Amino acid sequence: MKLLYFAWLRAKTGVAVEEVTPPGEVATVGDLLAWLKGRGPGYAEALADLQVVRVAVNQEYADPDQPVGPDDEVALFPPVTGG
Amino acid sequence: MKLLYFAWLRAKTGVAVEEVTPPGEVATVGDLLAWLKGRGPGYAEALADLQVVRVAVNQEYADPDQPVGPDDEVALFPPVTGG
Amino acid sequence: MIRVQREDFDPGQELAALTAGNRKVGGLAVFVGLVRDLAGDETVGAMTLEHYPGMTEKMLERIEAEARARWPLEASLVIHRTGRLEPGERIVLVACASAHRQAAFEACGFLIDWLKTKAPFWKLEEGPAGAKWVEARESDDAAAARWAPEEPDAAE
Amino acid sequence: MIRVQREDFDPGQELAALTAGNRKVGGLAVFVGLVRDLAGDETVGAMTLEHYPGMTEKMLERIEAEARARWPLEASLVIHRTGRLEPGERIVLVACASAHRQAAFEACGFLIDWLKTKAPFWKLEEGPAGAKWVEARESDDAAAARWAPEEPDAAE
Repeated sequence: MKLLYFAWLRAKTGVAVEEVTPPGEVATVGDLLAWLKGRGPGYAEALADLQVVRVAVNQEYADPDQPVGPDDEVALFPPVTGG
Repeated sequence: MKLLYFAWLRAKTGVAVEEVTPPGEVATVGDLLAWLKGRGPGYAEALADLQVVRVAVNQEYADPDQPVGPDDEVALFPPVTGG
Repeated sequence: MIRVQREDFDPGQELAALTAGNRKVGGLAVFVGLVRDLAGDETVGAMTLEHYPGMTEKMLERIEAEARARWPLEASLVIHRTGRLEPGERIVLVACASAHRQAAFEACGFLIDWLKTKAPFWKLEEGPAGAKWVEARESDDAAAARWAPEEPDAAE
Repeated sequence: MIRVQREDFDPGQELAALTAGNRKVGGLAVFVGLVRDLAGDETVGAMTLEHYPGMTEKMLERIEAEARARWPLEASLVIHRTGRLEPGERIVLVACASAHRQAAFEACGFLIDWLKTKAPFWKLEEGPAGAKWVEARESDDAAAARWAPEEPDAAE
């Protein structure tokens, strides 16, 4: 699974892109976020308040209950501020 | 009193600008319009439907009961269609 | 600023000049009106814009002042052309610059709506059946009415 | 058409190209977003716009398609810049051309409102206290909500 981090999620995790293989019980976006939190203090800090974290699966906005799999591109980012 | 006619009011009266001296009983915009109607068939036709005639006195939109006097510039025109 | 002129204008140049050097502008809302070749069902060859010199400028200045009283604008511009215009030609430009986009948008919409019902311009369209004065549209009155209260001296 | 680019754009040239040769366009509504030097109470030196390449274009194309489904547009254009921008520089251009001004205006407002809440861009502002990620504003969510119903797949 390919993970992308943007804006302060990238700054806090210290990661822009990574390939991960979450354990088999990680089936949804919500599971993935919970698993990522335990990967280190940067991840814990970045994901402390999920109210301000948006997730896109294969470049589509996704809810916490959306399934994720090994071939997916999952992006984590703050609420957008373009325009 | 200086009178100006625009758009189809000018076309129907055949007049763009004229100086007039209405009789003393012409005290308001409404009086003026009634008097102008009697000045010839072009005027009668132009002023047949006052719903579609706008009047400005000294370049300000005016109601029928607004007073008019010898020194005024009075313009007659259809509803505006700019923009 | 308002301008009534026969000549065409360059929107890019006008917009650049409008906000040049002003670092407080976050948004610029613009409307450009063009001559269409379809008005209702008839083909329009060209149109001639007549106006009431003096009153036109006075009304445009008042409309602009009203917009600037209602919204926090950094800059505003209204250019309206007169004379004969072919399809595709620019008729009018309205531009409003503000710190925030909502103010810019609303002021721009207000200006074009009010201009269309208050500024003394008239369009004579050249069609296949000859020249015809364009009639005022109720939809324009309705659009302007959204911005009520009206000015007390606007008797329309 | 949508474009995401680092380079500046020329609004006059873009607008001219957008309506060139189309005689059915009666109105062109445009929004240009600029970098302000005041955000809240702090002075901003410059900002850097980050985006999610791929998803950005996808969302912009979808937003544009939604606008064209809702309003009868003759042409539309969204240009959004990325990278480091100084105060006074252009960030975004949204332009909609239609036979009638109301459709052009509404579609343009819709596009910028939706873009601000759906397109994956983020602003990093350089201030006197260092660089700071701009927080999303509730007023932007409120502005976008005016255009509800939302797309079913927009989970924000």
